[in-house]
Amino acid sequence: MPAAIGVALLVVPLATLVLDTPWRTLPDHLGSEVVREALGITALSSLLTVVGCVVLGTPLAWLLARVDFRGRGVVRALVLVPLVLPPVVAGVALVTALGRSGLVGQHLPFSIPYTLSGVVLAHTFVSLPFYVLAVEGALRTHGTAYDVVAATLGADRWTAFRRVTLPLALPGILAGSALAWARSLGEFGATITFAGNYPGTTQTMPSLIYVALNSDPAVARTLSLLLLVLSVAVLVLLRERWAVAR
Amino acid sequence: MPAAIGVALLVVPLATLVLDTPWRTLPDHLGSEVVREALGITALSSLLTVVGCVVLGTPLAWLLARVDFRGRGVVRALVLVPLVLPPVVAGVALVTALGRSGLVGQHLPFSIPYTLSGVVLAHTFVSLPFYVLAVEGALRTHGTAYDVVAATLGADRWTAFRRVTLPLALPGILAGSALAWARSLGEFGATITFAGNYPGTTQTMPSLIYVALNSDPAVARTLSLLLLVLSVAVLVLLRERWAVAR
Amino acid sequence: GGDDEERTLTVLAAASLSETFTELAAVFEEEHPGVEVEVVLGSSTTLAEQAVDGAPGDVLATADETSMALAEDGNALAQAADAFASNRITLVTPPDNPAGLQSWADLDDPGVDYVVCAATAPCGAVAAAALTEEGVTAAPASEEVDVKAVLARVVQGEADAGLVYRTDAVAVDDDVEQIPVTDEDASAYATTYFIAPLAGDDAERADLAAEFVTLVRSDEALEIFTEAGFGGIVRE
Amino acid sequence: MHVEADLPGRVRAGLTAEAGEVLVVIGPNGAGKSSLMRVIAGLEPGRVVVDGRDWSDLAVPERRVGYVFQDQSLFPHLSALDNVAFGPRARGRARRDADRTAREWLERFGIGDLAERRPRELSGGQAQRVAIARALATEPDVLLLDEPFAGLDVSAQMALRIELGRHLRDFPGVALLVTHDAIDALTLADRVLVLDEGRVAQVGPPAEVAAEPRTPHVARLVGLNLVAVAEGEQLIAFPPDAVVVSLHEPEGSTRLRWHGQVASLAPHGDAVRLLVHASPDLLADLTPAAATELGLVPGREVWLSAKATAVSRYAARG
Amino acid sequence: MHVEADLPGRVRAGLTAEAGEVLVVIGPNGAGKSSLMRVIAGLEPGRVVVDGRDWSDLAVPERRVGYVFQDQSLFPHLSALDNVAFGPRARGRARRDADRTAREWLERFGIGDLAERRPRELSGGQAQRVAIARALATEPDVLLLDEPFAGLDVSAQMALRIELGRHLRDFPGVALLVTHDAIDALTLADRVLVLDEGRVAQVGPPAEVAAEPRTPHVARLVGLNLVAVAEGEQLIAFPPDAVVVSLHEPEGSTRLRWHGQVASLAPHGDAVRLLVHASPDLLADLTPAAATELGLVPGREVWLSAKATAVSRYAARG
Ligand SMILES: Nc1ncnc2c1ncn2[C@@H]1O[C@H](COP(=O)(O)OP(=O)(O)OP(=O)(O)O)[C@@H](O)[C@H]1O
Ligand SMILES: Nc1ncnc2c1ncn2[C@@H]1O[C@H](COP(=O)(O)OP(=O)(O)OP(=O)(O)O)[C@@H](O)[C@H]1O
Ligand code: MOO
Ligand SMILES: [Mg+2]
Ligand SMILES: [Mg+2]
Repeated sequence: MPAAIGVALLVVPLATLVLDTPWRTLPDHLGSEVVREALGITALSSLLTVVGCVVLGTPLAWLLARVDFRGRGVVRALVLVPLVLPPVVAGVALVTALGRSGLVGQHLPFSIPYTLSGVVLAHTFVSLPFYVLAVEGALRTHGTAYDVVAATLGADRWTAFRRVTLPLALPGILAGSALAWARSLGEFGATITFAGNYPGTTQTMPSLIYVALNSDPAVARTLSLLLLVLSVAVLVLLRERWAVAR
Repeated sequence: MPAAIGVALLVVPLATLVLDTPWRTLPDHLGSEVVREALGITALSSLLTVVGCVVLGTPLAWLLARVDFRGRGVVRALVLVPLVLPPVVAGVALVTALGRSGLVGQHLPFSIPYTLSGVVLAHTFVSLPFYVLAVEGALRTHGTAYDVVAATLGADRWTAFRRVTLPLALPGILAGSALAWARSLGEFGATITFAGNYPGTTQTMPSLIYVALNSDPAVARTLSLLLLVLSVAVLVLLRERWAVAR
Repeated sequence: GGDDEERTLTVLAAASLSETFTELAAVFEEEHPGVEVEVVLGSSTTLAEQAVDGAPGDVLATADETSMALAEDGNALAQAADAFASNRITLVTPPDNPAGLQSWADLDDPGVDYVVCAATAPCGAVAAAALTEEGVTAAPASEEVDVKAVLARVVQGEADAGLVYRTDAVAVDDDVEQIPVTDEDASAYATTYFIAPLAGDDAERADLAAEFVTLVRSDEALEIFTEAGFGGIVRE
Repeated sequence: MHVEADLPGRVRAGLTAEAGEVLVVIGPNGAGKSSLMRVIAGLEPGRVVVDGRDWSDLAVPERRVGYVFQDQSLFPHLSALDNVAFGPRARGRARRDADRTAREWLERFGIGDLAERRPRELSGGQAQRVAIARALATEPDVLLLDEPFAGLDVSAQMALRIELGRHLRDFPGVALLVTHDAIDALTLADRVLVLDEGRVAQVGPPAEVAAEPRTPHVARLVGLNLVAVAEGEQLIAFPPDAVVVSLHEPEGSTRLRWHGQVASLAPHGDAVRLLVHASPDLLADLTPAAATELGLVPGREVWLSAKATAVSRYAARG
Repeated sequence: MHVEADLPGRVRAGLTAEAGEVLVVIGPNGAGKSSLMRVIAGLEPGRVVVDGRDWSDLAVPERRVGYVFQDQSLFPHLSALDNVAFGPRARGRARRDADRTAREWLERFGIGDLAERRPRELSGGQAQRVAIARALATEPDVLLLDEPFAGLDVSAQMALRIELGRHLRDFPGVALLVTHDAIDALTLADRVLVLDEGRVAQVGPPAEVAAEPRTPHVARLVGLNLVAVAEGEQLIAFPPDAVVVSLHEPEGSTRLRWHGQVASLAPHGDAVRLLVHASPDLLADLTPAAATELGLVPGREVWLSAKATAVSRYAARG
């Protein structure tokens, strides 16, 4: 029953969104250069975001789940921060830190805003907590029993992590990656604030949709549906493949 | 090393945000009625959102992780939808469906938008996927071995779920709740679009911050910091307590 | 009226009216004891759509004509809308003017990063017209979603220049420097704010709403608007 | 109870057992013993009829089995007490009541003082006792005990064997017990079922199975040598102390003689037990003096012959 | 090797073993056997010196141990082969090389054809063999075998005992083997260490420990009765077949007599073995004829006396 209500809560708004879409104009929008560019930037930046989350977040999650260091509470608190920041504020924080005249940014030899790397940075900042929390949960679920066995077999921490901890936590890592990817797909507040919104460089689909919302809601809705169908299709395909492979 | 970069990515923007805050005016803002109301609404609605996610999402996650029914792929795809929708579009979808003149909403005997229940609904819609994905991952990590043992001891599905599956997946459920709570705390796009921005009724902290950003960025930053410190403190306290209790 | 009973007048207002309307609300409350004015801020489009959807509200004030037309088409208005203020687009730079801009024409320098509102936002439409008027051809570094984002870029030094409303430049005063335009009075630089009472079944509230609209169009209000940098109010 | 299991590559066996009967299941590793139990519990598909009632399509929780898993499978998040109380509570007993029952069982198995420990804080043998207590506490119709004595120390084994023996005597249902220990088979079984490569190789009362084993595994278990003769139609069995060891080919007409290499020597009671790699492998007991005299060391070639009087001969198939 | 373990409530023991020595550790459930092994492996704190090198502060992976865990602990996500190859690979061997080694070990233990199976697709005994192979494949300095033969069928036990015996003879390091089986202790041990309630109760060559057991557990393990006399200063041990059972109090001056209730009867070879609840519990073997004649059933009160000639008497503390 609750599951059914849950599904209904998800289905009804989506269904109306689909019903409300002006289907006839869809092909036109698909073909337009602005949309194609935005799609490309969204795909690329979300992919890079997942890579960034996996590379930065996995060790972080492991640290939080396994190593009992001083200040673990503080680090965990820090990880949660971007989670509770309204995205626009997250963008402001990024600007203050890494913008052209930001505290750190002004000393950098290159400039991050208005570039794709800015988009990826903003996305990673916003998505990292999702990834870390999901993976930390998965790492805790299994406990350390098999890590201990691996250690007695001569595996150092890294080997044990790579060959035992990681594969056992794989469902959690996949879930975390999916979360991070999806978060990155829908993100626009931090992106627009930090990386800006220029077609062909930093304009992602959500930014385009948001801008369109101000002028032509119907177009915005069509574009949302497009983003939605594509991303859900990718997620479902990947999951089925992973589920089968395991 | 990557963990250190990860931490740095999180720390630097936050630190600059803190440094940039006009500390002297903080107490004034804290005392103002608008802020207190917004804090109250945020606290209440995020709490109810977590309850909603746990109640609706846990059975859904279990269904996805354990029951091999027809159309599982479709349901999983549906769960992911709000994840990849830009929040504002999610709000638009909710309006189209449940708004006063929405497809479903016009047949309802009560009106959902512009009320606290509208806020909670919008938040639950947006947060549910995070919860479901995290919990599904946790449920998969342990597999069914102990469910099977419980069944041989006479436990029906519900008992096995309640007394074995759930406690074993607790780390994942806590992670999922934290994600959902945090997502709800920072959400404003769907909220403003679906439930409006009425001080004392539907104006949450992020909405207030959004409005303040338009008039006085310094105030907005102070309010963000307030939201941030409070929520992170709660999360950290809860986690420590849970961690000790286990 | 002077009833004991507390009544609330809900005003849906474009976010850029935040300060002026808060001030006007206080004035209105003083003139109408027992009435509380609640200002609900948001983007003009969202507010108009919500008004059409039946969101609680007595007055709608938008930053452009398009949004108001949206509300009118949705039969949300009790009366035709009136213009009550105008705003002008202006070119601002950070206080130290790092790119050394002298005039609008300097925006065409390849080394200059300037930002504008997206063409779909009200301020974006005005900005596009102004840029054409000034003959600027270089593309901006970013098309921000709204004027506040443009202003933030400039204040923070993230952009060398930006096109914002004069009210915004006035609000931050010392944090930006304005670059004068070639023709002060060209209409291409201007946008108009509209206000209208919203349809409802409570006659007493309709009266209050009408009184609020009157206040917004009064000379007392004009002073407040002018101080905030609005100008060129179109009176019938 | 009637069971027909058919899991390709694992087990393909049928069995019938009377209510109140204790059936001991023996067989080498991988013979399908655990798989058979899983079929009865409903964890694998198969036909199961208990007390005239068809369980085949019954869900697992509705089958009233008490199952001691080979790997214990204690719930890691529950204390010993809660593990044992889980079954009674799942079957609807009140918490206080279930706890009391659980505590009684733990005390009966000598671990009452460990009630509050989590499984990971128990020693292997202690955990095994909790697992047995958990299975018995549900008052099942069918008891499935998969190597319940593994990992228990001798005293605990003896005590549990007595306790379980007492319990099983009064137990109205069917009990299946898997073991690798001949003593269990002989002391607890009403009948013994021998599995080999997934098939039933032999069923019968323990004394009969012990006297006329049909598989090398059972012969080894009861300490007999087993040799197929007459083109595999017949089997002969004889105890290790009926084997004569010599360094040269024995004379006379006996055809019961084999040639092979000593694989190992080990003390066995007062005697020395020899394992000889002949075809098949054979055991021989001899006195330490004789072993020294013959100079027996691993690798030494020897001849073995069986005293005809000690040999029993029977058909290979029942 | 020198070990000092002090885990409050679990084990507090010291031991010294020479390189090449096989030390068999016995003791009742919960005596601290596994805990002692965990200390050596570095999973619990304690002083460990191996070959003159102090391991106490060495991280677990740097201690070259081969550890067969009591609960197998095979990696669930790896095949049998990958489980065995894990150690060699973790210690830096090339993949192909490690796989070959692993395959050799699996074949040696008769499960070469199961190499690609995941642990959950193995029977209990098959998994146990994989666990042993995994521990041996790392070429450790110290071997820790926690009940390695548990769950193995008799043939596999015998084969593995031989295989392990051969391996241990050539093994240059120290091997510790925990067991509940007297045969393991007697056939594989150079010395036997007896743990009781976390303390070392006795250390010595197997024959000596078997002849003069100091704890009831060891006495039970080797099948002797053990009684404390002279205010606990001395112990006497005697075999069950040296016990005379009668229904009335025996006459004469012997003080070696006890009164109690029959707890159980079980066949034991050609004899019937009686367990009598006296203080302490005693075992007695008698012929089936005698048992029938005396009308022995559980619950019957009997008198036991020991034949003085079969009794050995020694100090309670070495
Ligand atoms: N899930 C599985 N998938 C495939 N084969 C399996 C699975 N489980 C067990 N087997 C195989 O089926 C056969 C029977 O296994 P089973 O566990 O029933 O043996 P067993 O008689 O209990 O052995 P043991 O004495 O070692 O516990 C074995 O060869 C085993 O490898
Ligand atoms: N993690 C733990 N925390 C607290 N006590 C423990 C823990 N692990 C074991 N113990 C206790 O320490 C004692 C020794 O346990 P250990 O596992 O060493 O026994 P053992 O000799 O191996 O027994 P067995 O033959 O049953 O395996 C037991 O009483 C056990 O309950
Ligand atoms: O409606 Mo706006 O926020 O002035 O562009
Ligand atoms: Mg088995
Ligand atoms: Mg142990």
